[in-house]
Amino acid sequence: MTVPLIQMENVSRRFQVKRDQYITAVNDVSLTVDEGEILCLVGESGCGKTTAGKMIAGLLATSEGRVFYKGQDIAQLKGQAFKDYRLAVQMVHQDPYASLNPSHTIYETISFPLKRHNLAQGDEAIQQRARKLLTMVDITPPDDFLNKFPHQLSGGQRQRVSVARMLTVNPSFIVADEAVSMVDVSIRISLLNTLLELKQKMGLAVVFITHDLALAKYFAWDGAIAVMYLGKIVEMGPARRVVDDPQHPYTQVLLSAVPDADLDATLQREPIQLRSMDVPSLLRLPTGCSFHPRCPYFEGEQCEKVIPQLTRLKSGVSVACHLVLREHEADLA
Amino acid sequence: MSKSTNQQTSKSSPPTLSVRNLVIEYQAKRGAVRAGRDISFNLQRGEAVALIGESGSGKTTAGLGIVRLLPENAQIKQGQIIYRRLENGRVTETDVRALNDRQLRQFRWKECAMVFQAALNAFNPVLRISAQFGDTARAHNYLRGRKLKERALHLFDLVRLDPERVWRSYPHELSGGMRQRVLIALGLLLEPQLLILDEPTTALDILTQRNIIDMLKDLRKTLDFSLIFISHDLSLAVELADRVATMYAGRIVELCDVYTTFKNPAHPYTIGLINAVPTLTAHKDRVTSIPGSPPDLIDLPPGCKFHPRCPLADERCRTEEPGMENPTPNHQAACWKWQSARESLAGGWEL
Amino acid sequence: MSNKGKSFWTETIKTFKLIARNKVGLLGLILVTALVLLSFVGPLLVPPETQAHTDRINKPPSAEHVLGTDFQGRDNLIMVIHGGRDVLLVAFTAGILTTLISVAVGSVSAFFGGRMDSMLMTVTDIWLAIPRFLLLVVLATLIELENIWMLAIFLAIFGWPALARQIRSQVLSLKKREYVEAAQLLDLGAAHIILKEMLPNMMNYIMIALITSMTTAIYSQTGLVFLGVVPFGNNWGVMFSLAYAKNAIYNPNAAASLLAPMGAIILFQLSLVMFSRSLEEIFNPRLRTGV
Amino acid sequence: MSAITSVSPPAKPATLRDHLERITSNFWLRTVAQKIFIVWVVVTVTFFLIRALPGNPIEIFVMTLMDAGMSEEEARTTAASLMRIDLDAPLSAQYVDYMGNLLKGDLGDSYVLSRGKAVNEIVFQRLPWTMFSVGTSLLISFVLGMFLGMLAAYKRNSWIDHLLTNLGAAINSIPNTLVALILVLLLGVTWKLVPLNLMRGSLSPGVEPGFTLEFLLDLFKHYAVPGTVYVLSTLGGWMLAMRSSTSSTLGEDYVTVARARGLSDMRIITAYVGRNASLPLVTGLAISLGFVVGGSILIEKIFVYQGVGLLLSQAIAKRDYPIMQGILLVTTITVILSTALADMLYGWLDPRIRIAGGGGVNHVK
Repeated sequence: MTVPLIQMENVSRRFQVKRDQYITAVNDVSLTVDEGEILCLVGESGCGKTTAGKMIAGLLATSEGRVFYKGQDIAQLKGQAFKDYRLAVQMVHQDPYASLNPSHTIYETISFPLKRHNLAQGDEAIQQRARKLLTMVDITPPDDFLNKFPHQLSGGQRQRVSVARMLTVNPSFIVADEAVSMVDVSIRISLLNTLLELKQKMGLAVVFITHDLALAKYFAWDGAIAVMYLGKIVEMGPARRVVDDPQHPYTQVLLSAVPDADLDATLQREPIQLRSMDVPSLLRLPTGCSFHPRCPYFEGEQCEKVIPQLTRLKSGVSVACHLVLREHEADLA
Repeated sequence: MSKSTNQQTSKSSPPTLSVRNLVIEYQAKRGAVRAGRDISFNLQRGEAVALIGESGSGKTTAGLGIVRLLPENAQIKQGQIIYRRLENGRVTETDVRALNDRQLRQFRWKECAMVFQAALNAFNPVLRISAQFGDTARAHNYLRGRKLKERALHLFDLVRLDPERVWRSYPHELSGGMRQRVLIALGLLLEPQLLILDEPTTALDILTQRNIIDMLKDLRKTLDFSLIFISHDLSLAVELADRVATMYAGRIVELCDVYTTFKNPAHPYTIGLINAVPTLTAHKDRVTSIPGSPPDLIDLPPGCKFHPRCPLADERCRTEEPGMENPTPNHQAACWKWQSARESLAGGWEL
Repeated sequence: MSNKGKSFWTETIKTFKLIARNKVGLLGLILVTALVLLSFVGPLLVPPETQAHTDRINKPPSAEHVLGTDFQGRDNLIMVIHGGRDVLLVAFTAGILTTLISVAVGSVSAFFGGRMDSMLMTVTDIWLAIPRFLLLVVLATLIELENIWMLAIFLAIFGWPALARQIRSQVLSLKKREYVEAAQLLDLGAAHIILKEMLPNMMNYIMIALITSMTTAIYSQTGLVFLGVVPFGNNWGVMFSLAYAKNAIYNPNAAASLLAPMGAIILFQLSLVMFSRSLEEIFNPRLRTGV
Repeated sequence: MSAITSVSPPAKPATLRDHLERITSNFWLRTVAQKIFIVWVVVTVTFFLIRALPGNPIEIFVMTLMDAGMSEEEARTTAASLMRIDLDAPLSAQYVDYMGNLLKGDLGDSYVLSRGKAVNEIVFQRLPWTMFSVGTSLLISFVLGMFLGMLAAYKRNSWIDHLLTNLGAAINSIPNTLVALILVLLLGVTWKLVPLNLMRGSLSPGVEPGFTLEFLLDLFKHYAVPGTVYVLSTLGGWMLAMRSSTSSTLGEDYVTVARARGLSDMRIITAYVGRNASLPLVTGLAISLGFVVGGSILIEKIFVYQGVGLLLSQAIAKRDYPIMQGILLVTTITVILSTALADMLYGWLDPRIRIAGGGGVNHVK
C-alpha cells in the first residue's frame, strides 16, 4: 500500500471564544488525499471546512489527532523534512483583494519566494521564471503585468497571480479555499480550468473547499467530495456518486435546497422539510448525530445518543448515519 | 405635485413601474463611472422581474436609482421612473425623479420598499426591533401602539418567525437568517405595491437561503405586490422571477420570461453566462467559460460593450451599439446577431 | 548599482510629488524644515545673548529688535533662535522613543497573542487609566531631570500606551491578511514577513504615531517647564514661563517676550499637524503608482 | 462540552443563561480587582520613590527642621508624626504602616503648606472645585465636539468640513498652558472684555458657597475663562473623533436602510447616526478625564483657581510630599471611578455588550 500524500487522523480543533467557552470547529475528522487526487470539502459556513484546510496547510495546529504528510506527522517535522513539507503544501485564498500585498508589484510578489529559496539565480533567471509562471496561469503577455501593483488588476487576474506565486516553490499539494467564490461568475470556470490544467500538468493534489455543490461536482468530476456538517464529515465518496445519489440525509437536504441553474431540475424538485430551521450553536453541539435536531428522518434514541461513525459502503461512499448504515448493512465494505 | 390621476380598471392596469432610458453615473477620480446606461423596463402588476448580472453590471445601481438612494457621488443623468399606485381600481401615477424630499420620504417604503444586500447590518444595533418598526410606522403616519404590534406580529408569523420574541429583541440577538426575515417583514409593513430585493440571500447558508426563497414564494401568493429581484445568481432567478433582465456593462442586454431565458436565450452574453454556471445535473463538458473579463465602466469599449469577449463580433459590433431588438413581442435582446447567436454558439463557445 | 541609485531618486521625487498633492501637507513640511533650520543652523550664525542690557528692558517690537526685548533687555528674536534646539531635540527624541516603545509593545502583543498579549495590554490599560500628567509632575519633582535626554526618556515612558493600543489593533488586522498567511506558507521567514509584508502597510500609522508623540512631547514639556519642575537652560518654554513670572502678561510693552516663544511653539505644533496630512498620500501604493 | 445532555430543538434557554451569568460575575470581579490593583500600583510607586531615592525628601525635611533649630531627635519625631511613619523601622514595615493608615483613610498631615493639618481634609476641601470645573467643561466640550464633528462629517469635503477639521487639529495640538495665557492676554489685557479679577480665584472675596443666586453667578463668572480653556483644549479631539466615527457610521447599511424606510432626517441623525457614532467616544470620555485633571494643575495655577491642581502646584513648589501623595491618590481614585462610570454608561448605551452589565435585559431564547 502506498503512503497517502496527506492524511488526517481523527483530527479535532477547538477555538476558545470566551473565558471558558470553546467551539469545536472540526470534530474527529479523518481523510486521505493521494498524489494527484482531488478532494472537495463541501459544506455551509461554519461547518469547519476552512479550519480543516488550514490544519492541512499547517497554518493551524490540531487540538487532537494528527496530520501526516507522506506518512510523517507534520507536528514532528524538523529541519529539511519540515521545509519540504512547508513548500510542498500551498494554499490559494478566497479574497482576491487581500491575497496580494498591495505594496508589492507582481514581479516582487513572485520573486520573493524564488530568491528566498534560491530557485532561480540572478535577475535575468528570476525574470525569466516569473514570465513563465505568469504565462502558465494565463496572465499574458507577462511583461505587461510584471511592474503592476495588485490594485491595477481585476479580481480574476489577482487570483491567477496568487496561483503563480504559489507555483514558484513547486508544490505537490494545494488547498484552494473558496478560491473562486469572490470572482465574477463569467470567469470562474476559466479560473477553475486553469487550476485543473495545472493539476494535470504538474500532478498536483488539490483540496478544494467550497460551499457550492455544483461547483464541487464540476471541479472534482473524477475525484472525491466530502460533505461536512458542524465539524464532521457526514458523507464522502466519488464526486458524481455523492451528488447524483446522496446517502446522508444532510446531503440530501442540501442538494434539494440548492438553487440550481438547471431550469427543469429546479421546477421538478420537491423540497424536503426539516424538523427545525435553526442551525445548532457550535458552542453546544447536539449529542449523538449532530444533524438529529433537524433531520427529516429522525428516528429517536439512537440518533439522539449515539454518534454515527463514518463507514464505508461497497459503492465506495462513506456515510455517517445510523439509518443509512442499517439499510445498507449488507453493503458494508 | 407630479401626480396625475386617471381612472382605469385593474384588469388592464398599466405597469406598476416603468423605467425609461435611465442613465446613472458615478464620479470617480479617473472619470465618470457609467454604471447605468439606458436602462428601460416595465414591471407589471404582481409580476417579479429579476435583474441578473455580475458585479459592476449596474443591477444594484438600477435598484438604488429607482428609490433615489444613490450615494452622493452618483447621479441620475437622464431617464424616467414612473410608479403607478393602484387603489380601489384607481391608478395614481408618480414621477419618482420629480419628487421633492418630503414626497420622496413618503414614497420610500410606503410605495416601494427596498431590502438590501447586507441585511446583517440593516438594523440599528442599539434599538429594539419594536422601536425600529415604530420608527417606520411613525414616519408614514401608519398604525401605532397595539395595532402596530398586532400588524407586526402578523407579519412575523408570515415570515415564519417567533413573533413575540422577535418583537422584543435587539438585532444582535437574532441570527442572520432571522434578521433577513425581519427585514422582509418590515418591508411589507406598510403594504407597499413594489418590493425591491437586492441579493436577499447572499451570505446566508444554503438551508436558510432555501427557507427564505420558499417564504418569498409563499408571500407572493398571499400578498399583492410587484417584485424586483436583484441577484448575481441565475439559479435564484429561476426560483423567484417571472421575467429575467440580464445586465451587462450598465445596460439590460436581454429581457424575457424565465423559461425563454434558459431555453432560448438570444444574447451571446446570456448564453455564455448560462453555460458558465455548472449545475448539479449537467455534464462537465457542457460548462464553458466566457473569455476575457467584464469591461472597465470608466473606459468602455466602442460599439457593443460585449464585443471584446464575443466570438460572433464583427465590424458592426465593434463600432455600433445595438438597441433592443425584438425576437418576439415579449423577448428583447440588445444584439446585432440575436437571430443567429444561439445557433452559432450551439457547438461551443470557441469558434 | 546605478540602477539602484536612480530608483532611489525617482522614489524621492515621487514622494515629494505626493506631498505636493496636498497643499496643507506641503506647507507643513516647509514650516517644519524652516523651524529645524532656524533652531539648529541659526545659533551658528547669530551669537547668543549672554548678558542683560538694562537700557532696553521690555521694549515692544521695533526695527532694531523685531520681536522686542525681554525683562533683561535681551533680544527676543535671538533668544528664540537659540531656544529652539532643546525643545526640538526633546520632541524628536521623545517622539522616536515613544513610537519605538508603542510599536514594540503593540506588535509583540499582537504577534504573540495569548498570555503575553493579555499581560502587556493589562499594563497598557493601567497606564492609560492613571492621570499620567499629575504623576509625571510629581515624579519630576522626585527624580531630578538633569538633562534633556532624561526628560525625553521620561516623556516617552509616559506617552506610549494609547499609541501601543492603536499599533496593536493594526498589527492584529495585518496578521490576519491573506498575503501574510501566503508568505508564511511560502516560508519567507519572520524577518521578511515583518519588514516586507507588514511594515510597509503600517508605515503611515507609525509615522502618524511619531508625529502625534512629538506634539504630545512638546505639549507635556511645555507644562513641566511652566511648573518649574524641569530646570534648565534657555528654551522657548523657559522663555515664556519666565516672561509670565515677570508679569509680562499685564505689561503691554512686554507682551512680545511672552508671545514670541509661544508663537514658536504653536507654529511648530501646527506645522507638524499639517505635515501629517500628507502621510496618507505618501504611503498609499495606489497613489504612488499614479492610477 | 459533551457533558451537556440531550438538546432538542429549540435549545433550552436556562443553560445558556447560566452560562452568561457566570461570565457576568466574572467580568465584574475582574474589573473591580483591576481598579484596586491600579490604585495600589500608584500608591506603592510613589511611596517607594519618595522614601527610597537618594537624598529622599524626608531626610531633607528633617534637615530643614534641624536648621530651624530643632534637635535631631525632635525633628525626627515631628516628621514621623506628621507622616505617620516610624522613621527607624525598616522600609517594608514603614510601607505596611502606611498602607494600614491609608485603609483607615488617613493620608498623613501636611508638613509645609499648612503644617499639621490633615491631608485628606485639605484635599477634600479643594476637590469639589476641580471636579466642578473639569467635569462641566468636559461635558460641554464633549457635547459641542460631537455636534461639530457630526456637522463636519455630514458636510464632508465642504469648506465647513475643512475649516472644522483643520481648526480642530490645530487647537488640539496647542498646549493648554498657551491657550490659557493667550485668553488672559486677549480677553483681559488687550481687549479688556473680562475684568482681570474674574480670572483670578474661583470666587470673589466675601461670597459664601450656598444655594444663593449671588454665589451661583459668581461661580460661573469665575469659571467662564478657565472653563473655556478646558473646553478649547479638548474640543478638537472630540470633534475629530466624532467626525471619523460619524463618517464610518454614515457608511453603515442601517443608515441607508433607514433612509430607504423614509425616516425623517432628524430621527436618522439622532437615533441612527448620532447614537451609534458617539459610542466609541464614550470610552474616550474616561481617558480624557484623566488627561484634563492632569491639565488642571497648569490651568488652576494660571487662574489661581482653588482646586486640587493649584494645591498640587503649591505643594510642588514647597515640596510638601504628603499633600502630593494625597492628591495623586485621590485623583487616581476619582479618575478610575469615572472610568467605571463611563464603562457602565457604555454598557447602557450599547445593548450588544449589555451581557457584561448583568440584569435581566438579555432574553436569549
